[in-house]
Amino acid sequence: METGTVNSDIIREENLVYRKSRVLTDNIMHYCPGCGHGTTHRIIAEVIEELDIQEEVIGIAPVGCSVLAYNYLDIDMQEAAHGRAPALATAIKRLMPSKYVFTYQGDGDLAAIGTSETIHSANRGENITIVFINNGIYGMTGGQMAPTTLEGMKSSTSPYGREVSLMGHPLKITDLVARLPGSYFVTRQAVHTPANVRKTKKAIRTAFELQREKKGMTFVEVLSNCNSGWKMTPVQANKWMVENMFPFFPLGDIKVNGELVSK
Amino acid sequence: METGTVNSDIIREENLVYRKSRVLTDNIMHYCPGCGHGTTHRIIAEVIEELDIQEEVIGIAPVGCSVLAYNYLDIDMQEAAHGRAPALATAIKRLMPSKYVFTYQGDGDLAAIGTSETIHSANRGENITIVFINNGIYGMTGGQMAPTTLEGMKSSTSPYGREVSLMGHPLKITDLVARLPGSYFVTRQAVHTPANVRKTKKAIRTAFELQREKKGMTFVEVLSNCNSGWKMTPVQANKWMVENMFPFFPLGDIKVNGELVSK
Amino acid sequence: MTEEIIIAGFGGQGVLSMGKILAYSGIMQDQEVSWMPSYGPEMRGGTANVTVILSDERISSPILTSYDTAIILNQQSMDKFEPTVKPGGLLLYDPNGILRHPERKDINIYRINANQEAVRIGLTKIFNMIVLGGFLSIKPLVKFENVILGLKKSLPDRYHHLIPDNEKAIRRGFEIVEPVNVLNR
Amino acid sequence: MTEEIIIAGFGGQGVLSMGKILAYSGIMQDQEVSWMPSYGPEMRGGTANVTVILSDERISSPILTSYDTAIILNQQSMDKFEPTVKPGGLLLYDPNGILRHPERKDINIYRINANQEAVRIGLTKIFNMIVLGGFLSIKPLVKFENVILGLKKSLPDRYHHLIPDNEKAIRRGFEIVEPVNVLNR
Amino acid sequence: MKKELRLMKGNEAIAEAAIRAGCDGYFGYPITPQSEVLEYLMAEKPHERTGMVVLQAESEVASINMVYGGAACGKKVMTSSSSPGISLMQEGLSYIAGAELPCLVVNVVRGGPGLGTIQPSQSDYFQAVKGGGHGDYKLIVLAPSSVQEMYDFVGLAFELAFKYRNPAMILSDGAIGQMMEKVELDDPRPRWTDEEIVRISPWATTGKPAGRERNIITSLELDPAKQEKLNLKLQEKYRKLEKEEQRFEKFFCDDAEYAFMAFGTSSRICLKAIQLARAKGIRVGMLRPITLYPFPVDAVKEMAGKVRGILVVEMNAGQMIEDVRMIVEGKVKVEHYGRFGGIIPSPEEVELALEQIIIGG
Amino acid sequence: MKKELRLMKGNEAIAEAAIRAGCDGYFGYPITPQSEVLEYLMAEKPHERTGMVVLQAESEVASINMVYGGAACGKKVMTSSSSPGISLMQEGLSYIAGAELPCLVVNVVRGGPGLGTIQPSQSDYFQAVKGGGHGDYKLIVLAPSSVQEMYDFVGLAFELAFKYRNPAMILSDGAIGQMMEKVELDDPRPRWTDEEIVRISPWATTGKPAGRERNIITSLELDPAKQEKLNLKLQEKYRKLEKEEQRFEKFFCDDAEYAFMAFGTSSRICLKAIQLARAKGIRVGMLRPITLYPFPVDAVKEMAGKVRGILVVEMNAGQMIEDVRMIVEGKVKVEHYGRFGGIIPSPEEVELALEQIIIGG
Amino acid sequence: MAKVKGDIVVEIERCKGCEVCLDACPTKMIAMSPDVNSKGYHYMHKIKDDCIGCANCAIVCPDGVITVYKVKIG
Amino acid sequence: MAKVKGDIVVEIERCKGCEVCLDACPTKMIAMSPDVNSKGYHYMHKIKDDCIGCANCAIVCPDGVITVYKVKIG
Ligand SMILES: Cc1ncc(C[n+]2csc(CCOP(=O)(O)OP(=O)(O)O)c2C)c(N)n1
Ligand SMILES: Cc1ncc(C[n+]2csc(CCOP(=O)(O)OP(=O)(O)O)c2C)c(N)n1
Ligand code: SF4
Ligand code: SF4
Ligand code: SF4
Ligand code: SF4
Ligand code: SF4
Ligand code: SF4
Ligand SMILES: [Mg+2]
Ligand SMILES: [Mg+2]
Repeated sequence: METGTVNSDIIREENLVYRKSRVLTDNIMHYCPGCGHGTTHRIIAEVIEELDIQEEVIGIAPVGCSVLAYNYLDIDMQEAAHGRAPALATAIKRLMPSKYVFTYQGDGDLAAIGTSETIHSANRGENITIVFINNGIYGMTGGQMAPTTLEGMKSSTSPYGREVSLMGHPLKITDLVARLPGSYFVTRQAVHTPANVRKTKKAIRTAFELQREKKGMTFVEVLSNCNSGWKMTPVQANKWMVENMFPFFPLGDIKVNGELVSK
Repeated sequence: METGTVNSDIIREENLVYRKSRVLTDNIMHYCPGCGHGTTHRIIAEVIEELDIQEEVIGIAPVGCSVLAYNYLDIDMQEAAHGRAPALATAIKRLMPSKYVFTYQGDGDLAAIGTSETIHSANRGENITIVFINNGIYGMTGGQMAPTTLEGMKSSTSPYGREVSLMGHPLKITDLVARLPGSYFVTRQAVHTPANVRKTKKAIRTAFELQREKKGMTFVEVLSNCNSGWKMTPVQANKWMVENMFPFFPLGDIKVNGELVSK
Repeated sequence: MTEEIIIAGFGGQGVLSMGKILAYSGIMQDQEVSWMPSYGPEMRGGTANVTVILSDERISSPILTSYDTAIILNQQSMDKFEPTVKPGGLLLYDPNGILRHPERKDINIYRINANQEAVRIGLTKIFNMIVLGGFLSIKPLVKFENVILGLKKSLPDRYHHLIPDNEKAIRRGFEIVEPVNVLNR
Repeated sequence: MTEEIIIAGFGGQGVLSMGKILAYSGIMQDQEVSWMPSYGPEMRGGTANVTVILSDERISSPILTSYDTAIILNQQSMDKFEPTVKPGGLLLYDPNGILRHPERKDINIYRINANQEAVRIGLTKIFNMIVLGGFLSIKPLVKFENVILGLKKSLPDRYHHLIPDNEKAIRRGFEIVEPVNVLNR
Repeated sequence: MKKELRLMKGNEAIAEAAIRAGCDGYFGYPITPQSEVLEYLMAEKPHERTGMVVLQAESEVASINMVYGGAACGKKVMTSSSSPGISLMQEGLSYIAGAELPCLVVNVVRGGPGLGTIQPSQSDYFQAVKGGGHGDYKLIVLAPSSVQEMYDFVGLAFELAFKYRNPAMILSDGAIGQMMEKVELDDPRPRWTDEEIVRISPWATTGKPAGRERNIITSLELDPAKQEKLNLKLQEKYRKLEKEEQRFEKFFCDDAEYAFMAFGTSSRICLKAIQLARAKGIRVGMLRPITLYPFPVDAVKEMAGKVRGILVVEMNAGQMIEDVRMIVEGKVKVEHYGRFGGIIPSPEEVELALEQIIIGG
Repeated sequence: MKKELRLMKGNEAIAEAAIRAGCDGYFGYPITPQSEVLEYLMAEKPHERTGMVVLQAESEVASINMVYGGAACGKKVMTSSSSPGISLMQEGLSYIAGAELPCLVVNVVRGGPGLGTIQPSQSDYFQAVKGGGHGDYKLIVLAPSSVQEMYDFVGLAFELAFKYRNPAMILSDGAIGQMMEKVELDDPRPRWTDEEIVRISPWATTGKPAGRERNIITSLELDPAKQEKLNLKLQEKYRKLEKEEQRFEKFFCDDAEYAFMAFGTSSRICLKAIQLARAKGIRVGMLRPITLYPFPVDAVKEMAGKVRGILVVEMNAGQMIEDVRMIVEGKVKVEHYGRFGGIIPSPEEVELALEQIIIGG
Repeated sequence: MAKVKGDIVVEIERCKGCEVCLDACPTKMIAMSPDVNSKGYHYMHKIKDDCIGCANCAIVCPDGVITVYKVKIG
Repeated sequence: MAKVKGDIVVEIERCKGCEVCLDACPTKMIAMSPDVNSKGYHYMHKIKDDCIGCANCAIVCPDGVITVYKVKIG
């Protein structure tokens, strides 16, 4: 099952630099090649492993491409109805306050049908972590327009490009969440380069740590490609993301220690 | 049916200064004595009369104390499901763009169950007017805590006062609406003094005028007492409102001409 | 024994709590009870009525169209409930604000000037207890001590200091109730 | 006449559109048609198959478990659909990527090296049209002119310049199909 | 009048039919297996073709309430979704029924409960015909069994909806939504003008002109006596629907000793099963309800008097069978054969089920 | 074991029972006529009494999904609402049923459809027992007819819910919710400890310890064959419920020539109507279903063999009667008497209806 | 500045006695009547003749009870 | 600065050939194999021996395909 000119000198346990976390199952993920969902799953698993909290975590999968997240993360998980993950998480955390509770949600899930649950769980300051994969599209259902689809961007329900006057503006839900008093740490990251992956992982780790300290809602937006929905190769898609999504959804921390980061 | 030492010299049509608008029906409103819903209805009727658009207006009543608004405003009206008035209004306005469409909603209706409809209709820049009666409580159902209930404020579901750590923060939904690109005019007013009533009326008039100009969403929050729910006399309630609600929900324009008013 | 009672008046008159105390008194002497309000959309004001049933057996319908006793505290209620008293039953009313007094000859009619009396003795808040006293003097369904027990149970602890006043009001009701039309047995 | 066909292969092989063109061709000659894909949760890749029925009568079930013809383009589909061909029916397959060739003796088996041919003539995108041509040469259910009409109908206008290539591919398919096992009639 | 022939998916047929039926507005949220409805509409730019409004809403709850708002203006409006999305619409549907508004809701059913599968199913029959929402109300429910009917029933649904001022539902499934068949399209009907709307729906909130009473659309009545009157009015309407609008189709019933009852996709499977059975000499026919509400009660009664047994075939665990049993009142054997969770039964197994459960059983 | 006596509203009894049943969490949104449940809980500070979590959610949709989340952790969780709010929960309920989670949902029914009235009604019977949400699933449905039963059925509902891993519903109405009666309270049961939860609900997502497989709560299955298996498992469970959990109460049935069938508030009215009828020499009894699902099929069958006619009395336009008719299969006359839209029938009119519709009719 | 004189007409049956108008009247020429209307509410009535027709009372009245007239005099 | 040498192990069957790792490799010692795995994907493989064990490839790989080792030498 392995390849490469095996260099047995180097390939030894003591020389290990990186290996897929044991908190990931061996199931091959159903995601399209190059999809950022996989990367984000991976780093969540790594954070859980590093914090040594596998026993203490309950994750909520959304309805969206990542609906099967529970097949890949080796932790107890629930699969929520479309958009409702923060409601589940609210109850779980309040009923089991010593656990780490996180939701993993797409942009359709979190910013369209789930808007109310997102806003109110943040406003209540629920002590949960939301990992929000923003790929500007409804991946799972075949590439329909999401609330986060950029102006002019094509999708199967905006085949001539998103026309703001008819279809509304792209929604920066994360900025709304940051403005609510119940959110404590809000950041926007990406997973297309090693540096960005590292930052995102750090953000997720910070979020979990703050959750332990009962600081209120922690919210990590992850910009990610949906190469299938965008109809590009993964590498093209990442490039497109940098050029088109980053200007509208700039990366960086938005709220730290309960305070908006001034820009 | 009339009283007073009728001073027939003065009481003549040509000397008329103020009379309840003919856009109000003769039905006696079911509101509690002193409730701001009545005042707000009255000025909406006046604006409609002054703009001479009775034929062109479609109003949406919410579920809340003002559910029967259609008994009082002499215009075509629909009664929405709890929280959904902006969805109705969206469809009506898009299907009949030449009409004036407004919703009239309470804080439970608009900021709790209807959060998603509020945010998304604003974000789409629906060309409608929302009149939002914020009385910090669920009036109709008997004084339960609303999203806008102040910290420490008692209600039938926060009988010992709103405890933020358990029940969440009071929500400034209007500020969120103002931050969305689709809203054009957003203001917070009150109706407890003649001066405030005049300002609120002007705001509603402005909102309708901007709607005519297809500027996007116009949103008028009206702070109002719910003396029943607050368990005070109307006069006490207005005083309490000034002292307690105004500091948290300061009056004034929040967004004008599509730009946030800097404070 | 089953007693089916309607108590009806304005919202603020303590109709519901009178019914509640009566029902609690029944419980204190091991009876079955039911207390069924008519609830409406009005926030404040409006009319209010409650059906109270005390019985030694399992209570069937908590909602009735005819009653053994009607306790009536305003004109609307008089119009509505006078006809619903079972022949031979009891109608007790406070004449304050009543324009059309009851006319039936086939029922027992009593009057109690509780409103006036409450103002006189300075206990306007518990005017309803005077009425209750009047009723119990005519139909001693529940023992006085059980009424006091019921009162204690239905009042939150912080109001228990008011019990003596309530007791006084009930006793006063015993005294001031007047027969208007009493059938021969 | 009713012809029940399954076309099966990988997601990107044009299985669905081949079925669509066939169905449209049927419509062009006034037949009843149905085209029933199996749709799955996969976003990209995976297997795909479509049941196409052409008939002179109202079509009953659009979903079937046995077929007059199976057109098979990968190994998984061979495993799944070889057994479902009705005795006396037709199995047409592209040997590219096939490890276990069909073994049934009670059906007509044809092979078409469409993949290879498509690469050879530089029309890899319309490899499926070569297969279609092969099928139609064995079972001329629809007239060639109707296939072209069907093609026009099923392609958006902006692709109409590709029709000559498609035509060419179909004709090529006519030529390169080879019998493997042909039953006597 | 039908002219143009097209090969279309059921979902596309719904969309094209809406445009041609003069539909004024579509409001919907994506969900498999029916997203093509919205996608097709968006691609077709009906706002340019006919002025039709098409909006992707933020949720199904918003969609159905948009439909409410539009319907209350006398407009021809619709939404479509699949099972979980339709469940979210139950409050809205109850409001629409209570306010007596005409509209069309398409449910392209998938396997439930919960998130379930995206494969076809018929397990929302109860929800559609018994009232998934609260209160005593009924939807007019049409069950197409072909792509042509997906197309045709859009017009029919609007017609019935406006005739009875009642929401109508097309209860389809993933198979019919995703499959392509030949569709005969009819000439587009223009959307109603403002004047036509006022004439056809004088109750609509189109803006109160001087001289007419204001129009109010509501489902609220605080006085229970009045509410009961409203409810009685609804019930009268339903009795009328039950009398006048039962629709069904019979197959091979003349000489039938046994019968299938099935709707939608199941009826297509049964049709093939009939061929298989008749090839074996079993005289079986089929009654296919087209209107699931009003249910074809009279036809079922008649059939119960003629055959020796009825096999109800559904892609669910047994839902329509309850209606059949209630009507048949034990006069003949009525049994169920069901596959579910996204599984479509094969004609062969259905034929076998007939032999085993009804004939042999 | 019962001790303390209290005069309580039905809604308050629900709340107190929840605390004493060791309920872990209540999530709800205000709506008349059941807001007292949440109000009572908030006033009682159960977080101090037992550690129970009580949260006013932002909506009914959020409430039911909070219940989902809590139930998936093996906690005893519940919500309550009234008709329109329950309609909004249909998607969530279908998920909960699909994921096989135990929980309690209380519906204090008001008159519908739509916003309707706030007065009592029984018009959500269909929604409760046929599945208001999508897919083939069932709720366990208990219909209390007294405040004591409001109290008792909370414990019973949790018991059944956990026994069968299935959502349970208490289908009450505004009359029972708002009326006060004597309630015998039993001693509080402590909430389950973490260890007990793991023992009782080993499937729960309580955090994956080393050495056990991860627990997954989902209602999704992309492979229809697997989904069908899941659905068959559900159906098996329902057959078991139908066999073992039919609950009902009989009144004056021994010598009855006629029978009422009624649940909840209607059954109380009928009880009085029986007194009136028997006073006239009419021998009428009553069968009161306690479990609306599973419906007391056997008791109905038995009764149908004994009486000459059955009057089904409901505060709706005729819902439970469909189940009765399906069971009775025409063996005796089954008719309906209903009032609705918030109207409660009087015992007198019910007695008269018996004479006119069943005896005379 | 020309002196003004005003007057008001109160639709007694609409008045709910909420008293919010009282606060707003600059001349304090109105007060609650000891009598009640048919709804049981004490209603607002004039107690003096000093009305200046400013309409403050009418503008804050939730129930549209008051009609205001004004003339310039002198 | 001590020189480092790295090596990687690719779990071929997990690789989907998305190529995002290629971009990230500073030494360009990896490329897509002309062969496909059993899922039909071209998989990533080493083409040179210049690995520095930076783990960039592994860190951006969505599918956890790559394991990285490193030693300090010299
Ligand atoms: C109530 C409901 N509505 C709609 C759907 C269909 N649906 C499934 S996933 C999805 C959108 C997914 O998009 P997103 O959340 O952005 O996730 P992604 O797939 O892009 O990761 C939709 C609309 C559903 N399952 N349930
Ligand atoms: C779906 C649904 N949930 C709950 C209710 C009950 N309900 C009626 S009005 C209301 C709140 C009203 O509060 P608000 O919007 O603030 O209006 P107010 O009465 O204070 O003016 C609620 C919860 C309902 N009718 N429908
Ligand atoms: S469809 Fe898009 S989001 Fe979904 S797996 Fe494929 S690339 Fe990722
Ligand atoms: S309850 Fe409150 S909001 Fe409602 S009418 Fe009374 S005062 Fe106004
Ligand atoms: S018009 Fe002005 S002065 Fe006259 S009564 Fe009203 S508030 Fe007073
Ligand atoms: S404000 Fe209006 S309702 Fe209130 S007391 Fe004055 S006149 Fe009466
Ligand atoms: S570890 Fe670094 S150098 Fe080695 S293959 Fe990966 S990216 Fe290239
Ligand atoms: S990033 Fe991972 S999956 Fe993609 S090509 Fe490289 S090794 Fe393969
Ligand atoms: Mg997305
Ligand atoms: Mg409010």
